[in-house]
Amino acid sequence: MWSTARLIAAGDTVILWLTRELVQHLVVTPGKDFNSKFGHYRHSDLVGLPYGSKLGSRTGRGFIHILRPTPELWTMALPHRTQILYIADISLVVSYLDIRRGSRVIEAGTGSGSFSHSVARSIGPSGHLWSYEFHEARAKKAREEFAQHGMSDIVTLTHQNVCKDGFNLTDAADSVFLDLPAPWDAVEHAKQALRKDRPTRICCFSPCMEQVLRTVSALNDAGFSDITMYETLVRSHDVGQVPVLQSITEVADKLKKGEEVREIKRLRQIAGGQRSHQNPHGEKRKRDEDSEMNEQEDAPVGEAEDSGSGKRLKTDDDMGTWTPSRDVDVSRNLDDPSTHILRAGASIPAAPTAKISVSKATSEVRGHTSYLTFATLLPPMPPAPLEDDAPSQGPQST
Amino acid sequence: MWSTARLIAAGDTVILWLTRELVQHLVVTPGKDFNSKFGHYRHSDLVGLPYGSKLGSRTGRGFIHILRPTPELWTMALPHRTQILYIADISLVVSYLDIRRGSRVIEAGTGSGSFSHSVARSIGPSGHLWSYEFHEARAKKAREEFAQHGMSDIVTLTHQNVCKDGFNLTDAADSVFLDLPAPWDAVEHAKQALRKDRPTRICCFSPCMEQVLRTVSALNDAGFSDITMYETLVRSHDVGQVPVLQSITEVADKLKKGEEVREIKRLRQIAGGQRSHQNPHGEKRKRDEDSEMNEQEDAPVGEAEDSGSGKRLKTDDDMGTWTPSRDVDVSRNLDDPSTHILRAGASIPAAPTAKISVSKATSEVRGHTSYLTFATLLPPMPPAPLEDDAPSQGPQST
Amino acid sequence: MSAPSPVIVPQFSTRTLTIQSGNTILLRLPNGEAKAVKTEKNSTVSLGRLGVFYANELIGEPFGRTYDIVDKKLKLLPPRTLAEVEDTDATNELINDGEFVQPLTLEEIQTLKQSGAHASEIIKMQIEQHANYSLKTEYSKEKYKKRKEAKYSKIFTTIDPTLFNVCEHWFRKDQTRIRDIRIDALSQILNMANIRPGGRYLAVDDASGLIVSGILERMGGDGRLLTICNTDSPPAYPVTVNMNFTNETVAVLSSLNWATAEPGHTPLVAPVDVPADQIKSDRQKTRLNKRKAALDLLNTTREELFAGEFDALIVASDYEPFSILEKLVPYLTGSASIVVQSPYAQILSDLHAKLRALPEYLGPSLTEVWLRRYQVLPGRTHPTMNTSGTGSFILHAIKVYTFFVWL
Amino acid sequence: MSAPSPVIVPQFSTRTLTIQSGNTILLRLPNGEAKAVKTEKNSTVSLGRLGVFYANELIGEPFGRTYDIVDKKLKLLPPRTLAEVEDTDATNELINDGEFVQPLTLEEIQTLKQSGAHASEIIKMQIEQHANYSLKTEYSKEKYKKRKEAKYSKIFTTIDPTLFNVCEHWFRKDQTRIRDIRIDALSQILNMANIRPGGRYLAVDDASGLIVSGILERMGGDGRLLTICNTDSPPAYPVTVNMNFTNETVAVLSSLNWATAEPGHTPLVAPVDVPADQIKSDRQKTRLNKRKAALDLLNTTREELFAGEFDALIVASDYEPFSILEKLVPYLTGSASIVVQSPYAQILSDLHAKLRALPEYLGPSLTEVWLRRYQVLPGRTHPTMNTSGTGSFILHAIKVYTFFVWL
Repeated sequence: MWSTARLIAAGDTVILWLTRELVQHLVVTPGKDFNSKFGHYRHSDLVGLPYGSKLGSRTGRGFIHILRPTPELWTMALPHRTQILYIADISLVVSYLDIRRGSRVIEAGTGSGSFSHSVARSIGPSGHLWSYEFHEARAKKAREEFAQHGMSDIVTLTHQNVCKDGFNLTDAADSVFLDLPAPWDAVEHAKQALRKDRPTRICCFSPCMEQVLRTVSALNDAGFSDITMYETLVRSHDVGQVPVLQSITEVADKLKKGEEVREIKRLRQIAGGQRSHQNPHGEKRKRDEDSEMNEQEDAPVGEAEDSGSGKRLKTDDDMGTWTPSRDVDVSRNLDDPSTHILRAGASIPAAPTAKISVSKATSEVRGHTSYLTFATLLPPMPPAPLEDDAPSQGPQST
Repeated sequence: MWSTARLIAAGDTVILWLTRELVQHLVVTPGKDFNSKFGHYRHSDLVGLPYGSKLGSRTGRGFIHILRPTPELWTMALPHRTQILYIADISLVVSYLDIRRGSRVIEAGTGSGSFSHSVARSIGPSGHLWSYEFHEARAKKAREEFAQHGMSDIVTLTHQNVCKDGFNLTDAADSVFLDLPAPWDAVEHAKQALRKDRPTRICCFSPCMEQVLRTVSALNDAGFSDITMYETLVRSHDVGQVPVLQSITEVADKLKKGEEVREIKRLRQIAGGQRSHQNPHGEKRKRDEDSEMNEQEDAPVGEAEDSGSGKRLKTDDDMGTWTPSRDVDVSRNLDDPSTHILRAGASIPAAPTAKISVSKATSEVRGHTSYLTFATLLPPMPPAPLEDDAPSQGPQST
Repeated sequence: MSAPSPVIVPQFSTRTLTIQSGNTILLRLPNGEAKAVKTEKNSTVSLGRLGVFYANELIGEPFGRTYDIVDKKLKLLPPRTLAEVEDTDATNELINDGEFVQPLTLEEIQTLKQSGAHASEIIKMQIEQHANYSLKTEYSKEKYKKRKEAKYSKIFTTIDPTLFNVCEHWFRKDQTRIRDIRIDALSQILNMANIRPGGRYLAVDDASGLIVSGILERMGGDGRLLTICNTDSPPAYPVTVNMNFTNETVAVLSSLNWATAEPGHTPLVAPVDVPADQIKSDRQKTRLNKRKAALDLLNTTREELFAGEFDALIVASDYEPFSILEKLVPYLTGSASIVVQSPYAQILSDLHAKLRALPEYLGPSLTEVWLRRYQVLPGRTHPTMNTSGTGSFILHAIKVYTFFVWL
Repeated sequence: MSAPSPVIVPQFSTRTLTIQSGNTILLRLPNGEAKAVKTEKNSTVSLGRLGVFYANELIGEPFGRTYDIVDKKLKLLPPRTLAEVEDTDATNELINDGEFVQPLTLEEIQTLKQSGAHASEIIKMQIEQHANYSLKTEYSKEKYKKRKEAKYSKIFTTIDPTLFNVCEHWFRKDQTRIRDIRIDALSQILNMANIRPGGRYLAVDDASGLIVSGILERMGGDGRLLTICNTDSPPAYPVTVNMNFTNETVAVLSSLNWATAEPGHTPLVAPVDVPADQIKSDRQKTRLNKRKAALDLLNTTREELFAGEFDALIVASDYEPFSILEKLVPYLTGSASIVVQSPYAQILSDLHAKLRALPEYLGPSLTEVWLRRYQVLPGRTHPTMNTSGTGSFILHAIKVYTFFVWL
């Protein structure tokens, strides 16, 4: 597959990590340029660097990390031709289908090739992947991609409608993965393609429950056993550092201080008002009265304001916003590694605030990708019943 | 419903909290006894105690907490006549169906009455619950229970097959909750029973997906809108206190000390072996050699043992078992509040070990209860189109 | 078969049956978002791109209806059947194999719209011009059509301001301001705290009033709710605005702050007993009376708190939760529920570790809420592709008496 | 349509195609539990209540088959169809309205069994005598029948020792010993670490060898795995026993401990270069040679570690994870994956907070795994009623070079 050398060479496919949300791929082609808002680079600059290097741009205004491709990074960087599979589904399917070094695997359809790369990595050069794609343009692109990634020996890509025309294979594969709108139409073909000398497995990837129900029924009719279904997801967590929570006693003290300040202010205003009483302009006195009453209207009991957050304590805003800092790419902040340390609550005056790290699931997560329907095809029953073979084999005979 | 007085009176239904796993209920009946492995009590002992009391048994060998019933405690204590609903489903249904003070609610079937009690609590005396139960014995028991709990004014219990005979109500209810094997047969009856002057809602509680699909279709055909489906669960967490994790440097130091001890032992054994060389019995020398070689066989590289944990560091067992202490009922441990503090890793010698509290979901959780299919019935369209009513109402006319 | 007994008790409602002048109601727009508008009599409601209409057209209408804005007037539409509901989980993936190109340019569409073409006509033209449209599956076709329709439609639906809908709206709008309290969490909190008409409750709500809204809704104007806040002035509970509560519903609520809730503290307030000869004007007199009423209310509320015997305590606060429980649990009656919410498991783990060593907290439990919504379109039933990752952690315990009755 | 090209490369397998003498295989019993048995040639396998049989009957058989024990011999059964699969989610609730009473007493059943009655006969009698049986729904009837069948059946199935099945077995058997690593977590860890044939990996496995088993399985005997353990002696990785690995598969593994993994430390070992005149016996000579080989291996392994350039590091350890990363990350090549597992979010939150301040850790992410299994019986499709609550937290980062190439 991809280069396993320590240093980047011309012709290598590399992954450019700009940010977590912006991961791209590149075939290193000296003579070409790579331009992005994270700087301008010549492909030739990459040649000879070790994988994992951090490269600063010629303009000095940005940098990128150059990584070795893995199927996981490729999934982040690949051109989407269809909805793609992600690590949770891929890795569970690889485990359930018992895909390992030397395995012979069928997948249909190829789609964007996310699963294909993972399988090719796991089976290695001693395994084989037969990949089928119905859509001609997608098949062509996938074939080019596999060639570029040095997978041509491992993967055989066929442009074919497997529901109609099957896999052209008999007793050949250890496992079958179907990501098709109507997998039930391919189940009998899959059975033919699977080996019969050991347990083999199938997985059907279906977004909707109705498809699952129909698939389960087809698998059962075709003689597959151990039919089961899983759903798997990844739940990302945000981690943040927050000041140790403030005790309510401190809040009470602050409120009491506020009361005092307000009372002093009121008394001053009244004193001022009395002084200005001599003032011939009644308007001034009225304002004083108003301000006095406004102060009073801040007293603890009254009607709720219709919006806004009222006169909350200063500290409160800080408390209110101590949402965890998003998982920002710290590597972007060359000069300021402290960017992620949230400002201390304004409430705690000078002393360095003790921090705790807290985590919670990100607010928006992937709620569903697909249902994974698995089943096993066991070697057929031997023609003669076992007990006729060796009636004397019982332990009592020893 | 249940007593709201501060003190327990004869005739009250009370909740006896023995442990979290053992919560029972009782109608306080002076003259009767309550016996359990947590002690022996006379009902008359309870009379006059405040709710929330801790009562020690006459034998001095146990105690119980006496609590005021709530629908949630009742759910923990009730006699199961059918599979029951728990707080996650109940509370979400109550919210979605907009059940609040004064609501008029239909439920079928009554089952074990877990949902009924929650609804009765929420609607209060100004609301009404029509509850239907097909199974005659269950209906009878539920009626007795409701009477005992002072709910007879709020709940009308009917022994009836609503799929066949409907609810005998027209334009009466604000919401309908169906926990039936074939809710689709009751959908048209529900429609008739619901009010038509405001949006009303229905919830169908179905364990299987096939039931959901059929229910959705029936609701759509009957003219319900906003059809949606939810699943909700509660994920319990275990909390434990564990020692601050040990650094790998400490482990390395301990291993080095082990090496030294072993080397000293080996040298001693050799010295001993040389002394015993004069010994005429060759057997002894052989043993010494063996023990020396056995020592050597403990060297860091070799074949894996086929089972067991080898000569792991003593500390390791302690580390291995720092699973969080289960959510044990601390109140049971009268004299030893420290029961929950796990022993410190033997590795950290004398100083009091710093602890951190960690939590994780319990290993076994409820994975599914039911699918909650919700839908809304809107007031029917007025006979004449709106624009004919007031063609001059457009803002441009102001 | 016994006929159900007739119901005669009059119903109480926390809000009116139909839309009233002065309501703040939520409208569901074609893009799925909710927008809050005020329906003030004789005023104009503007929905931006969708256009304007006269508020009076909504006043008196039941909630939940769907309207099209046609010539600045509302046309009532029947509710949508499943066949008409959009597949909201149309893939968000960027399909870049050149199939989903926009067949009409933005300029062309603009011109069409200005020429008065109806949305459906624009869509029809788009479909006709869509290069690969014939190659698409029926399913994709439908998706495409719905997406286009949403873009040009002027249809909206009024949202019934139930607790469920209001909570969902705030959760989508600003999850942080309501401390990640999703509707399943809110529902469980209210049930765990045994909120019912006639109960007496303590609450600490730093969740913009979501907790207060839930308690008020479930109390239905019967009982008592006392909240403790961290502000000088009475707390703003903006979520209550969307609930459109009647005045009776809100009347059960009073508030103290962490200073005035301390029994040892004497609040510093301006004098209210001013000698008659020092009162300079009627206006000043009115204000002094008002000030006195406020002080009386403050004192009554304090006395009420200190008298205790509350039925439950709900805490959803930014402050250290144990310090809150230490202050307020003494005011709970025996067997009362204590419910503490946090967005973070860690905060409640620490609290749990403290509580389980203390005998007055019976059976402390820490739970996390879990909610999943499904799309139930025919043949396309599956959980929604995107969902909220977190909806709250809840700690529950029961207050019991630490003194021991030995027989 | 092009025909697929023929495959000629010979397949490598980490285990044999069929059951061999000396294997430790898992059997699925009628109650759903798995039991590990050793299939030693000419030995007897005992399954307790189910009876005994001769191991040779299994040797040479493919995995996954189902057998009935009839007269101490195995009768091969066809795989079960969906119609025969038991509804494992038959309610566990205690239905105490008197319907589910045992129609035969335990004594009666015992007598029947001793009289040689077959399980199916006992069930038939039970059903006949079951008082309310006719009242039950067809569905309940079936449930009841299946439950009874499981109780008296002598049927078992051999379990193919795939990584999935072995992990599931250990997770059910003793989740704590494998640090809560559920199969979805293990699968993601192996993918995140880019484990492949030919790779070179570092691992810290305090999870009974589950991580090691996964890596060895995915390497398939090609590459290098170096583990660091906390024991004097080579680590015991008991999970590997259930994998039934071939010798070639395991040959890629060597281990150091936290002391011998320190470059500055010189391990204290007994002398191996003993002068020839001091060697008293051939036996002693053999032992000295063995000791020398062990020391050579130790030194080679140390050199290998210190030479670095490993492709990934996987940590599933009871010790402070940052102290582990500080020690081992220097031995990783650029762009290598770092994967740390913990049962607790809190442990990895703390680690995450440390790592994101350090430029050599690119894109640290903290994730939690989520897995749900469904029952897919006809007409009764739903997620399983009970499930595991937790399956691991995973922290992933990429090692990058901190020196900076400016153009």
